[in-house]
Amino acid sequence: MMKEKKVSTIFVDGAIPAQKIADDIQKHAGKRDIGAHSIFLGQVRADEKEGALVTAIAYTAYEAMALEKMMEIREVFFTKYDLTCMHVYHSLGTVAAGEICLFVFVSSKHRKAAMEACEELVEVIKKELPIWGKEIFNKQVSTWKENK
Amino acid sequence: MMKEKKVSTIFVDGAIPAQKIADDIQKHAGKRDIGAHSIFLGQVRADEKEGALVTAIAYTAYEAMALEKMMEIREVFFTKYDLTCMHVYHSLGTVAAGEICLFVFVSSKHRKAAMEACEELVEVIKKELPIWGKEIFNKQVSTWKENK
Amino acid sequence: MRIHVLFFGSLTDATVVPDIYLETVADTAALKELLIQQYPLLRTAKYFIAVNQKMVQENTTLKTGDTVALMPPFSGG
Amino acid sequence: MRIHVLFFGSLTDATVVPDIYLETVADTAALKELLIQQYPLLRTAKYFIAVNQKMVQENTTLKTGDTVALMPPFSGG
Repeated sequence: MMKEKKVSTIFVDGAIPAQKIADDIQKHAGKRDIGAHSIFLGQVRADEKEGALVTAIAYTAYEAMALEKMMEIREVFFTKYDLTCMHVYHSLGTVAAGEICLFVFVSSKHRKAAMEACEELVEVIKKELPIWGKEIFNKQVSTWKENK
Repeated sequence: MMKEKKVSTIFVDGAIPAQKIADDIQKHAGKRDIGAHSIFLGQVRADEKEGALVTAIAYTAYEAMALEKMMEIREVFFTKYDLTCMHVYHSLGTVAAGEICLFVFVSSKHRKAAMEACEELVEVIKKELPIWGKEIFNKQVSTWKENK
Repeated sequence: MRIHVLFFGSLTDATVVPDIYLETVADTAALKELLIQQYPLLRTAKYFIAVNQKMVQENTTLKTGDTVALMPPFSGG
Repeated sequence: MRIHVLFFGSLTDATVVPDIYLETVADTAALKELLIQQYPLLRTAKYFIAVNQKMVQENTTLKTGDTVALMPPFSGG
């Protein structure tokens, strides 16, 4: 099976548009050995904290290290799971509440591999990629997010 | 929390277009209490069986029963998981190899609920909805699929 | 008495028609026997039965207006 | 000797600048002490260190041209 392993940036300037997701799905329409796509989308929530509302998250990253780490993660996942393709996109800069900041797209011949890999990949991204989100509130304060 | 429970058809005539998926994602852009979308797409594979290649699957269903069953499934899932929305679309009629026949879309405040519910929902759909796929081959034969 | 019988999936290879109406049939066991006489290929077919869209495992009494569906294992998705 | 030091996430609240260049610093332990003198708010900050994009847990010798990143807990996604 041909496995797609080329490296490219995972970073998108600002929110990830729904149209990008559609375009990516459409690109895989021709691939006749794919039986399952598993997609995860992270969306910025308008959480309330001490009376203030999150209006956006501003993302920054150690880009060079994140891309190198992402290459390692790809290698591990293509070894561990029977995948056809794997794509990850993360926003940099400001993403407003209600907009998409993370797009994970895993394809496989069978559903189990696609879904398990997607779920694990989301956890690994949050845990291992040097990316930081700063919550912007509607009351002139902001705090740094921390993944649990 | 407002939970969306209105009933409507899950059936789509022919393949599910990528644009429909984008449109559905876009519809949830305003919902500021959603933190995670988990999407599963089933795509028809061009499997080879005894020298013949699957070129399409023709889907039929006991539509009335499938919709009633889907209502029950919704109730169970909204009770079991903390979900914001849940959408299921399945093709009827002919879907060519490389095209999408199943679109499952689950949204939640947190990623765990969205991903777990999506994974279980795909299994339940395959096991409990009265839908049948007939594989169409490039050599004038066809066989009925059977879920494992 | 009038029962609507629906055939799905691979069963229509045996029955050709998607549905029939039957008069006078006491229960699902009698219905199965009757259908095998009419469509001999159904004898070896594997299927579930739903009466009025509810799956039934046991033999079930039928009444006028009931819809009985014969359904082979599902293969959606 | 010249070391490039990068600050990420909440650490830039303490340092204001995103990066600095330092001369003569033997290892990551010495670097941490030096930085606390320059940016007192770093004393209580929680962070990981990467040397040339690789995470290091132990004290690590530094050489000319190294890039050292100070990274608070990640919060992507």
